Amino acid sequence: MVMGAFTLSDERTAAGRLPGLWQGFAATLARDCRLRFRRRSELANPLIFFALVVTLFPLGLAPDSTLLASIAPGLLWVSALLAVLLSLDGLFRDDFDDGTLEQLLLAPQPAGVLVLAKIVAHWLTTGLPLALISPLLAIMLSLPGHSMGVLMITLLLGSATLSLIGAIGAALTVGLRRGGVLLSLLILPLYTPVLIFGAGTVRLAIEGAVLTPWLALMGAMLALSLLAAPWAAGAALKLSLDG
Amino acid sequence: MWPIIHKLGSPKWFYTMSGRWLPFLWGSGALLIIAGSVWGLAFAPPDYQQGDSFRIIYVHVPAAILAQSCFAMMAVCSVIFLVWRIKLADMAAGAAAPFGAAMTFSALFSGALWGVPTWGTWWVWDARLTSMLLMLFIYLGIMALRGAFASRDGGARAAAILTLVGVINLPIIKYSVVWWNTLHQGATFSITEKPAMPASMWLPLLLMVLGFYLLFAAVTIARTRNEIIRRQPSARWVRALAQGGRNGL
Amino acid sequence: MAFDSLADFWAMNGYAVYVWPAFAVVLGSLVAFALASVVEQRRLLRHVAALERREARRPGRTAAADEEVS
Amino acid sequence: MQLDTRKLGCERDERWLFHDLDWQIGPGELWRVEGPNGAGKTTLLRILSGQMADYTGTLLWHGEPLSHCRETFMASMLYIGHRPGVKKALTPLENLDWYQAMRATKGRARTRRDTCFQALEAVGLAGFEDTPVAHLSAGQQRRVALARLALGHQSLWVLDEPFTAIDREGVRQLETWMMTHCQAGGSVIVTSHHDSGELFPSSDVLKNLRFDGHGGVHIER
Repeated sequence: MVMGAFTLSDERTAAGRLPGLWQGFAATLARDCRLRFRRRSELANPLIFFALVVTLFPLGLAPDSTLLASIAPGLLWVSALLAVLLSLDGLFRDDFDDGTLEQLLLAPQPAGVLVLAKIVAHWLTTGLPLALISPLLAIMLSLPGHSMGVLMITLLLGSATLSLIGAIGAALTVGLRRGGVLLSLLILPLYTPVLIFGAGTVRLAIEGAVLTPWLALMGAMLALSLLAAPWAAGAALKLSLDG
Repeated sequence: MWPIIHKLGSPKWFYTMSGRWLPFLWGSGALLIIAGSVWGLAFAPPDYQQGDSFRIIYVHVPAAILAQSCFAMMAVCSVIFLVWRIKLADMAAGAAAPFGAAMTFSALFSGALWGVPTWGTWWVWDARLTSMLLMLFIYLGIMALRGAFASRDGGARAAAILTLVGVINLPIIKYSVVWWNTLHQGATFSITEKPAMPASMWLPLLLMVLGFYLLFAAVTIARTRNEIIRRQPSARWVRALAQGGRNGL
Repeated sequence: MAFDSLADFWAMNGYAVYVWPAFAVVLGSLVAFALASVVEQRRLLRHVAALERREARRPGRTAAADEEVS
Repeated sequence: MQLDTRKLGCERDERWLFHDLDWQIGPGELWRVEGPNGAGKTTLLRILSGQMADYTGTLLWHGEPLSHCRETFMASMLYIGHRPGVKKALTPLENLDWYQAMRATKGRARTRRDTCFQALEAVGLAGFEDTPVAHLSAGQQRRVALARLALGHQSLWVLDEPFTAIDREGVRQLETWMMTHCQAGGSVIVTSHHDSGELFPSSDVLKNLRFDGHGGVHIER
């Protein structure tokens, strides 16, 4: 029996050697990735959704490759954005339902750091694969070959920003029974700058313009949301648990 | 600092004080708007290019300015509420939101009406109009989020957080939309950037903007007062208020 | 006066269909907010008065209700 | 003194759940919070466990305001709420290891795992360490949550209705753990809707904090 095995001296010295930030971050990241890989079928859902939406557009327009090529950047970006949005509702909901979210916020580490770990896990399992398969779908839309790399880079940078901003919305709506639709209403207006710069940069790449400033701008948006979003999402999660 | 904040944050004190200001705000706001409208509609000279259709400016511009000011005011209230937990700030933010949304819609509607004679179409994806449209969606999101919570305190804090996220995002949205607009070489005609308006044109506009601000203050205060009564119908002073009719406070 | 007659004023040189609805919607929404808030206040105060009357008839009033919350 | 409340009050939607609560939870004390549903028991426990900042008054941990020592407080406080806090798709070991990783002081993953193994053994889950929680029985799932008590490095336990969904024997065992914990100098705050006589029948250490359901809170030592 090990009950009550702690000693009071433990507690006093504990201040000197509290659990590390990195240890908590890594454990949460590993746990979330493991959970997502346990449910492999769900892992593929955003990718299938992405591919499906991209398939629908030519069917709704015309099989004209010049037309498709001209709208491909925006089309791919909008589809990827919707795929990320679709996966956001589950970001905190399972944890909220089974109470692990409560335990996460009770950890000694600042909530923002652990929330960031969850967001990184979300990006690794949605944004990253979306960016990786995007060239495949871009070929189907006859996007010029030389802009494929830029498409992937913008999606890599942009989807991380989308995950971060989306986490705020997911955290605000996690306590609501029908939060899914509301989540889109809250988040989509905030997504517009990412969409505009993401798709715009790909367009400029097709035209052969200088891209560094626009990629730097996307990096700046990522940095800003990296600073603010985990903190805001942590505050939102606290209030969702109170409600 | 602290006693002052708490005195300002006391609903009873606010109710009493604002009661004295309110008639003045209603009166002067209405007066300025009536004067500005008559001046702008009947006496200001027509624009040499746009003719009399330019008179829409006298409602379009004040509505657009108010839409943005209202958001700024809500953001300040949200900070006060989140940091100092003063509920009055939340009540004011909640009272202002529908007004801000209405002003945003008004600006869009009058902008669309103005668009027909100037651009020949109801809607153009002009940078101003587009960012205004996105701001309307953010307003609606804030209102919907507040309403979605079963607990009033939960909804209040959620709305405050979203307001702050929105206020950080609005300049970015605005900037990105402007960039997007130049990228696509769309309509570059902008409504309000006109060189050297004569005084007979901008004076009525000034009156209108001031009048709108005063009415905004009046509406927000009146709605906040209503919210106070709605939240604490059992407080002794509210009971006394209801007993004494409207002359008491 | 920028117009020659009242009819001219109403016609706005052909722009009446744009100018008047714009003014109607914007100023109308202002008036609607003003009226709604006044009507709402009266309704709320009547509601509170009714509440007071109803509770006065009931013998055991809760003490907690009288506490003020800031 | 471990936890100390000074004029603690909480107001929800214009209603005071409690106010001006002065309460000391010292080492070795076992406190039971009782009262009718909706009186504010859970809210009080959420405040005491540092989850809710929406209160008036002050909360002291070893004489220091809670907001100044959040990290140390969280590292030495254990909370079990209504929801189990256990991931069904993970194994008991993975669940506990994640929990431990965030709270245990820096150390090698191996020693962390050993602690988790011991804790699972203590709650009678030896042999089930690597079975996904979803495949365990309801009682065993509850034990995964309770295994946190056996990790043994937190001095303050805040337990909200820990006796629900466990059998009579489990209740007795849990009672024993709590009392052992108090004897070792720890403190326990617990809520339950069992009758006063039912729990801790042989104990005289139990103290009560009673909500009367009309906004009043009574401390019965």
